[in-house]
Amino acid sequence: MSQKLSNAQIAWRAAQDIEDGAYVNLGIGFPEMVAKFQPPGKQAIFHTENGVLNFGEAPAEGEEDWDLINAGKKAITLRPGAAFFHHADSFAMVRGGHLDVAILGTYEVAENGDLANWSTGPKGVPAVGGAMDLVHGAKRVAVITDHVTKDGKPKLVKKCTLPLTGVGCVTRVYTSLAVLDIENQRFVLREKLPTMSVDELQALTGAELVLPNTIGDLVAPEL
Amino acid sequence: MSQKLSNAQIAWRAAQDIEDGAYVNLGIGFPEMVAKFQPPGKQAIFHTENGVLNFGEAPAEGEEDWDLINAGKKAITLRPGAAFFHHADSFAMVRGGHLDVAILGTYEVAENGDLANWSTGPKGVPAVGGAMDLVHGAKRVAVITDHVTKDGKPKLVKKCTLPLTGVGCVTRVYTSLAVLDIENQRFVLREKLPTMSVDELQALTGAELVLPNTIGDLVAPEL
Amino acid sequence: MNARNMREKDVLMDKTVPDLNSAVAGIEDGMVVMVGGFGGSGAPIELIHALIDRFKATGSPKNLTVVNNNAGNGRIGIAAMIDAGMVAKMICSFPRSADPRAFTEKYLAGEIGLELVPQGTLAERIRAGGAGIPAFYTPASYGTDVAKGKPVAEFDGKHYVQERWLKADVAILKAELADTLGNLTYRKAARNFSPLMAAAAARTVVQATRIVKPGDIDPEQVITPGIFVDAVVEVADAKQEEALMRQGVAYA
Amino acid sequence: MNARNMREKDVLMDKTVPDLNSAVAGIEDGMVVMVGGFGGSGAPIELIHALIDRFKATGSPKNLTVVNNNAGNGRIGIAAMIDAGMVAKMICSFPRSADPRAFTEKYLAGEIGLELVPQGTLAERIRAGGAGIPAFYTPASYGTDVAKGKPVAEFDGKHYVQERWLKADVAILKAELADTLGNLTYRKAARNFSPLMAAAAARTVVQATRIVKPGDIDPEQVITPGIFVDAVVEVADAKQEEALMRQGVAYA
Repeated sequence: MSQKLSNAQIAWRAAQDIEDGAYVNLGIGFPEMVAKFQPPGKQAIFHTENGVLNFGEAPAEGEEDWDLINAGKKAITLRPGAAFFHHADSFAMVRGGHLDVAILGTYEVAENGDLANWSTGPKGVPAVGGAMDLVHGAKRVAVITDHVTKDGKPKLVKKCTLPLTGVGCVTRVYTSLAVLDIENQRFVLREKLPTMSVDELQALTGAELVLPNTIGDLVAPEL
Repeated sequence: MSQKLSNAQIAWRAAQDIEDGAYVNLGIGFPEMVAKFQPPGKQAIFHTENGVLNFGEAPAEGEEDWDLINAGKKAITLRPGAAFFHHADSFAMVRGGHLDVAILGTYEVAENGDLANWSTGPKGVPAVGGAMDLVHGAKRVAVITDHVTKDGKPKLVKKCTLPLTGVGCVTRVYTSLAVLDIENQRFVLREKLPTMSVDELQALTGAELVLPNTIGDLVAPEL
Repeated sequence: MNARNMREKDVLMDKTVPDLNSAVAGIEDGMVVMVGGFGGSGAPIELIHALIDRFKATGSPKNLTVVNNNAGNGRIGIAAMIDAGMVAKMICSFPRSADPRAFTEKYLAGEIGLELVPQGTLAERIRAGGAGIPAFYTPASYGTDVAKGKPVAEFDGKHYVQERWLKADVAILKAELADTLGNLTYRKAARNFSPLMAAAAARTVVQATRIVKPGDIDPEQVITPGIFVDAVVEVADAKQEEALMRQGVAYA
Repeated sequence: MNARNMREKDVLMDKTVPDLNSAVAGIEDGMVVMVGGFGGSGAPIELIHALIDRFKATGSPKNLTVVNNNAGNGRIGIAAMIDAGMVAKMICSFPRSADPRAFTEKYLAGEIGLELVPQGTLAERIRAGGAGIPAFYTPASYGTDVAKGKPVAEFDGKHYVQERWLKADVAILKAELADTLGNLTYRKAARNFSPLMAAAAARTVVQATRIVKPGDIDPEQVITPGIFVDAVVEVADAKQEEALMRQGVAYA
């Protein structure tokens, strides 16, 4: 099997599609890495649910101000032209369609755009956070994920089996093996690892891939 | 007929009932006079719909700042500890029950607490402003009014004939002749001009007066 | 006024436009236009007059629906838009203000539409438009003519009217400070409807008394975050609508 | 800290209370308590711990419903309330935070209730509670398990879930500055849910890093107007929840 992309490389690939001037929310955890890979010459402004717009990198260890955190409760810094606001205004930005892109992690994503990223089932303590708002608010909802689970099972599926976060909300998926758009309730393959065949990719995908005339090479720098 | 109270005296009487520490909204026009007659030793904080809390008297002529106005578009000044906020927050204060008292003018008020103070009928240009919010928001909605119209017709009525501002919202009425509570959908007479008989007052009132054991004298200083 | 002394990597985005004409360029026939201000406080007179200038020169934009608490005063601002014949409909709470003759004349002649909305409902509908809330319930107007035809519902024994969000194609607003990213402050009571309209409009255009560089407004003191703003133009010597009206100025 | 140098006629009202015990005095068994803060940012640790002290001394308040985005971290703050056995139910969006063992243990043992609410819906429900909006529609959670049993409606071809307002008996909050009339500012991102909770609670109690006299906060910079605040207590050297957690402090 071909060398799959690392998480950093998936994040890098997603970052390349963020338009200059975009307002962006990155889900907590792995999607936060996307911010590091903004292409030069393009500026994105990052939003975090707890009421900060235009935050920057994490502070050096020991320099944290714990009143200045992101939705993942990690310490952040501000960029010039930042703004603070309360939670209702923050989710007005989300729900009101003011974000250009939200990039989230996921457990499963279905060919109809359904997303399941908040619960692995009835066991344990359920926790949803802001994901159910983000999937309906941003103009473009993208997912970054390993193409398969740790056990090798497809994360891109015909129908989600886990509890849904949102219905029909995802439009683009960046995985460790491919980039896909969700169009007309189907996964359309846009890019794949050049070393991997379509058949190999199809075998690792839980729904049928639509194959356009042109399929690009998914290549990312060493990171 | 006895000497009725002037508008200033009605406003004075209404002001005597404002509790220390109360947050108060005064309707535009005649009710604005209430602010002048705050009893010594009691503090009220005045709210205006366009986003100011704790404003004070009008500035001297020529000293107006037209960015600093009240809901009637009159220039105001600030008292120490004022705050500005936008219109949605302002009406959150109103609708959310945060005002202790709203004091409004009226065309008609009915014994069931219905208020009609925004439209004199289908002719002309209708205009409602903030009255329909105020009547439902404040903990106590009081009305100040002449007891009768310019033509001598009752303004306190069994049922409003003019378009309603709000249903069952008024609890106290200060008129040029009397003070009345609305309780159990009836006008209960609390105070009347000492020189006027109950019968005289009843003749000028469009609904039956409930007469408790004690009826106070309505007296106001010369103003 | 510009960001030249910032490191370029920090700030590429710049929402400033060079003049009033550019600022109002995207406003087209038939649009819904929210206009900030309450009386003269916060009224973006120069943006409005730039729009009137364009209409006079080109015949466009016309057939506008204008959202504001009032329906214009005297012969300036929104009243001058109405006088000029650009406005098909007003959505407002109080079309009778100090000197409402422009609206009154056209309204009584049946030449302009009116959607009358209680002031708190107007504010909340605009707020809902910006916040992605398609409908909400309010006690205001229950049992009155204003609620006719609207769904009602009972919650905890009390009656409420269902109201829909209100959005606009464009908002034109007046701010005190703007930075080049569109973060805004307002002067005194001049904010009124503007922060709500900024969020409810597809495109938000702002005249600011002063444009500063990112970082010059304390992030704790930003009233309208730049995410809601598309274009800012500096109008250092902005006129006050109330003062113009008292001077008897006519624009249309 | 007090208003002695103001003219008495200007300021009689004074919402300051002398100490933390007085501040939490009105909080009784069975109440719904909103607690400000998101993680350690804005968490009113001293008010929470004063409440725990009272519970330890008197057995009250207990059986509380606590509203916060999370369900406590480590062994301090809300987690310590849970450990102490004061909390019957949490209303929150994310009960799995950095170190959620206090809640997790009780939840898995069936000893504490949970109402899970998406974060934006939680914020909007609290905002609606303060704003007198009994219900509103949101797209969040439509078609998911979280929406089960809730009314849905279609507006302009899209589906939405009806959500109800959320109110509280008491809110306990942390501010940066408070004046004696209760006007508040917050430090950096520490405002989060607090301005919403201040409005949604019947009684709002605030610990402020500094209490100043009316007029010392610029009216344009007030974040929570005093109308929403009932009591303020100065806690100059307030602890930071995140810092305490990292030090491994246990309070309960």
